[in-house]
Amino acid sequence: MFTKILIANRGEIALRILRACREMGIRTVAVHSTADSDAMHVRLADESVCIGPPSLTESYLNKAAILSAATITGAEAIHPGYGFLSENAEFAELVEMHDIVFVGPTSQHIRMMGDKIQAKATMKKFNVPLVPGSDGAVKDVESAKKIALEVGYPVLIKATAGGGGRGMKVAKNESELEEAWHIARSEAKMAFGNDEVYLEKYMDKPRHIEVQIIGDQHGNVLFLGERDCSLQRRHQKVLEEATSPVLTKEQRQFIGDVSANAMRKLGYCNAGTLEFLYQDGHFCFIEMNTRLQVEHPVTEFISNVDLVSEQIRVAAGEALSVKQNDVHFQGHAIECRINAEDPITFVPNPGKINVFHAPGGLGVRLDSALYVGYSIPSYYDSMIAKLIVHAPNRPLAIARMKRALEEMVISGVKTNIALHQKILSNEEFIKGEYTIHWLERFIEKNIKAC
Amino acid sequence: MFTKILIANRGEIALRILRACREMGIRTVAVHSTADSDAMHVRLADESVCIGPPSLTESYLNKAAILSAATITGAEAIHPGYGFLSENAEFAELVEMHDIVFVGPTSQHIRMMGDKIQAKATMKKFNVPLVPGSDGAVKDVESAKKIALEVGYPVLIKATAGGGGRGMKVAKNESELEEAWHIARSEAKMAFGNDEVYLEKYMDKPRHIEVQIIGDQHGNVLFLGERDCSLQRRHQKVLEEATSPVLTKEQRQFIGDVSANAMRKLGYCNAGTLEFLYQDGHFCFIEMNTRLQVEHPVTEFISNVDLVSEQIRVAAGEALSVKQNDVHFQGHAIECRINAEDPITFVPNPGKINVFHAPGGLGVRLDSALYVGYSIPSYYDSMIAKLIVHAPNRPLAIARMKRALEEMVISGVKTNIALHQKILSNEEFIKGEYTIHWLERFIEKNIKAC
Amino acid sequence: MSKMLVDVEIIRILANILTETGLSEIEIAEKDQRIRVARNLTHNAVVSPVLEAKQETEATQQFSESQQDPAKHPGAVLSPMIGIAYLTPEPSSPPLVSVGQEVQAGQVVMLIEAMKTFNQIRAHKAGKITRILISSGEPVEYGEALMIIE
Amino acid sequence: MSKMLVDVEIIRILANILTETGLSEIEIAEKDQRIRVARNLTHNAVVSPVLEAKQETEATQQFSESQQDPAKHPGAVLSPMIGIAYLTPEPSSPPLVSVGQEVQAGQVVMLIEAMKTFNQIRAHKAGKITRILISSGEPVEYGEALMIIE
Repeated sequence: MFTKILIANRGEIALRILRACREMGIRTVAVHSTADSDAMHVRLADESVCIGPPSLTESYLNKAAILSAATITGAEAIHPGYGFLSENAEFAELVEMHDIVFVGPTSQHIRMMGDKIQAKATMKKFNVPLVPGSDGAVKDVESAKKIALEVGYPVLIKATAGGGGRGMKVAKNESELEEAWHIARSEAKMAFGNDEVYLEKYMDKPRHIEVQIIGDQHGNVLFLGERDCSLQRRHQKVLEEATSPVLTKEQRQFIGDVSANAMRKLGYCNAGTLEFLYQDGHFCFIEMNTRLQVEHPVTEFISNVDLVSEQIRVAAGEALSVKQNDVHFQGHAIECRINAEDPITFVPNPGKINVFHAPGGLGVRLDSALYVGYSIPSYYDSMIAKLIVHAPNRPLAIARMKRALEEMVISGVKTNIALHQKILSNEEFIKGEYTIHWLERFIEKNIKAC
Repeated sequence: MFTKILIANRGEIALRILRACREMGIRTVAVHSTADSDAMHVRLADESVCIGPPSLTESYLNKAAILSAATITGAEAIHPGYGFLSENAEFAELVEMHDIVFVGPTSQHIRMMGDKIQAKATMKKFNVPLVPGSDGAVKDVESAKKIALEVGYPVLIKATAGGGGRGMKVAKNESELEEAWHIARSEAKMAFGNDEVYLEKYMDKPRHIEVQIIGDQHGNVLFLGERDCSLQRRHQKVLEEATSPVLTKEQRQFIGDVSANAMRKLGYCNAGTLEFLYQDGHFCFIEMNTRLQVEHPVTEFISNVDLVSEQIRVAAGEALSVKQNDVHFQGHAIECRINAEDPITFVPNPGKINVFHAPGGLGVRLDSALYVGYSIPSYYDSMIAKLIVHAPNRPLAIARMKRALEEMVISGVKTNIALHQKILSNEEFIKGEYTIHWLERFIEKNIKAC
Repeated sequence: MSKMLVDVEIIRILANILTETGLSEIEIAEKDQRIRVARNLTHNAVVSPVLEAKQETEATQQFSESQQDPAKHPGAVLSPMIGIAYLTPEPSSPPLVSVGQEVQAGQVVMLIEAMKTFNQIRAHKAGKITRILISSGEPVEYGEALMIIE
Repeated sequence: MSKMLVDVEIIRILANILTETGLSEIEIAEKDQRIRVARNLTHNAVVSPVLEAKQETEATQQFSESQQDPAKHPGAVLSPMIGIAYLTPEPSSPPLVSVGQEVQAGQVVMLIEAMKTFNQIRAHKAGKITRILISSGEPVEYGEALMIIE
């Protein structure tokens, strides 16, 4: 096992990694910008090194500075956390070249999944479901109808040469299909001089469901359950759940097996997440994140697996500490991302924390680098805390989250706590009836109006 | 289910009960003394009533005032928490008489277990092991030797008429037995005019191991695992663990079955704890606590059962929400009681909290009614927080607790956090080698000395 | 909403009282209504969390804390127990005392019923009753001001 | 919805009162409704938590903080990167500069090795070297003071 790890990140995730290291008896090196000298993880780290000014490119994205810090402090491994350099294949390669362990997958796998085309091709090869539709171009309207019936309406007719929405038509039913077919072809002809079109299922109300896997260097790959991250604003996740309120046990088993098998065949090592759009029982692979996710705590709650310590373990060449048979999904977990932002305009609201009271008690977890007197720098992300709850079932988890949010006190900066409270009291949310478009509309109706 | 519950307690346990009520959608009434007007649970309660001045007898032990508060506010049930009136049979009876539900066992069971003699007799009847020894007086030294061999040395020879240590002799082995026998008899003769003596196993290095059970009104009784509470100072528990580091799976199963069966036969309802002295594989029943325990969170962590909500559920006449087969003990949990006291003299140190930072992250739970600006009243208990951690095994739980204690910041009052840190780093503790005498000696050696 | 506008006037008045008296906070609550005005003083940051936490609190509880608590009035007759206060010995009979009336020290001025027993509340001093702060049949908590004798 | 719009007006009104009265906080509650307007003034006690948190800090951290004093010196030559500082171009050769020596602006006074490349550190101004704060071969972090030129 490593004796010293450098944490190439900041905020709550740097603290999360530091906690795992402490518990494993591994010394920690915090690298930070001049704006983060007072950060919690810097204060708690065994060693800390200032690597640059506040600007990301000169500090947290500064590969050379981070590598120098690792060499100088004698760190044997670098944990990149999420964001920043966590999915930067070039950085992972540099780290490998310096005989330092990158706590993540190989640079090849990062590069492979970083290229969306190659990622989809790979997944297809390993039988991970993509958007259902025609295999390539569709010859005539009859075959289009046949395929449409298979994948189910609505369907999308797209120019193979297409892009930018041109040569793209939606058909809600068979009667619309023929017209859509012709319009799409003529548009395609005009736009790209090529009237070849293909057909795929149109996801009009999809959910964002992602699958957590983790593999070791001994060929073991675990499926740790899915997360439903459909509640997003401007592609930023706001509230996540595990398990998804809509999947059946069988669907969970199916997508879990498919994903784990694919990763096993790929020889994927360390933590990774396969993101899918889900609708009407169809899973469509979008992309894979080759790193730890912000929302990993909901998975830790339902699977009882410490993802960060397992990441470190497998990076050190050890086998995963649990087998798939030991993983039993228990109860329901919800995470609320607490941001320092204006509750109406959503503009980030950095500032000095003058009151901070953390909720506590049974089934409540708070991951936050906040402390009273801390000044949130304006240079970085506005997420200041993750509040996560666990309960025997979803209704109880919702009740527990509401209870915890009531107890939480943050003053000095504005937060989105009220937004979470509104979401948790909404009938549709309580029924689990939401798509990736739901939150934007909800905000339009319930927040902007005020 | 109840719509309104009165919480007849204060501090962290009042908050614990309030949280359970909130999550169950039950309104809460906080009763408090004038010294607790600013208490967290009073602030969070739906209603609050001042029932008297700071003195316990006039407030938290004031049966009439609490009952009046319940009648006036229309509370359907009273949760007594621990301590105060929680084991007061007369109060439970009064509550029953007023057609209010007492969240606890029947007044008869409280009274029965309150009487040590009757409690032991009852347990014996239901085959719960007591101190092993001669069944009544021992005729001659030969039979004494026989019994001594059965129960194992050291043994204690006691005058049946005895008391106050007179006519009481310890024999560490067979060679000492004969002499001890004669001395004990003659002492007994002189002291009580009766030389009849009996023999029992002498527990020279026992552990305090207690068994958590909970029953409903439908004849179900659950065994939720044991707690090892051997680390005590002046009979005050300081640090508790679940499960015990010394019990085998079989021993756990044995004492669990024995206890659950006894409670089933007794028709015991609600939460209860059977306390045992344990040594060399022998369990000796000491007493039963007919209430929730301070250290219940370690049990909640390993059993995944919410004890307080189950208490309320069964008090309302509903069945327990889990069956014994659903209870699987997972990992290891440790609780540290954080007291506001002088670390050397252990004298309570009430005062105003000017800084309070709660530890967080995976597997960490804090039950505390503290907040910044709160003044700890001098009239009551000095326990201000319970820090509880859960991990896959004991070494990891110890590491996690050390990590969490490092993060915890309390200023304005002195605390015993340093004592816990010393205990957690001690070799004997880490090996689990301690008895009920261990902590006192440890403090002598490591604290007083400083 | 008109009620809200009335509240606005009250706030101005309270603000002035705040200035006159040099208080840092005034809070008034009755039934579903609550008004609080506060002004930060120098060493305020320890108070603010309390204020924060207060947002969760019940009106009754806060009233008893209000700086203007009549319980602090030297002439206040304080409730020695929690119970139901009665101004009349019988529902039909006339009140024991009324505002403006002179009373003797030790004179029974009110009854408080607790656990089905009626407890006589006696004047702690002689004087004139200037205010009666509760109405008959109303629950009172320990230490709550019942009336003022001056 | 309309009620909410009215609330907005009230907030504006309250905000104005807050300004004119110099209050720091106004709160109005009625049944399920609550309006609270506040304006943060100075927070004094926020310093102590920081000090508290500092107690958790590692020695190295405190060390780098104590180094911040010379870094504020106008004559301080600050490290533009993390790396290993060298006072001599070659292990054997004499130091580039020494205390008491006069240097020209732009003169190479030190080398910092990062990622196997040696970066020349030049004097930002002409003057006399009064202090050299690091020894050859010692790691330096970004912004750390290397020497003082006066």
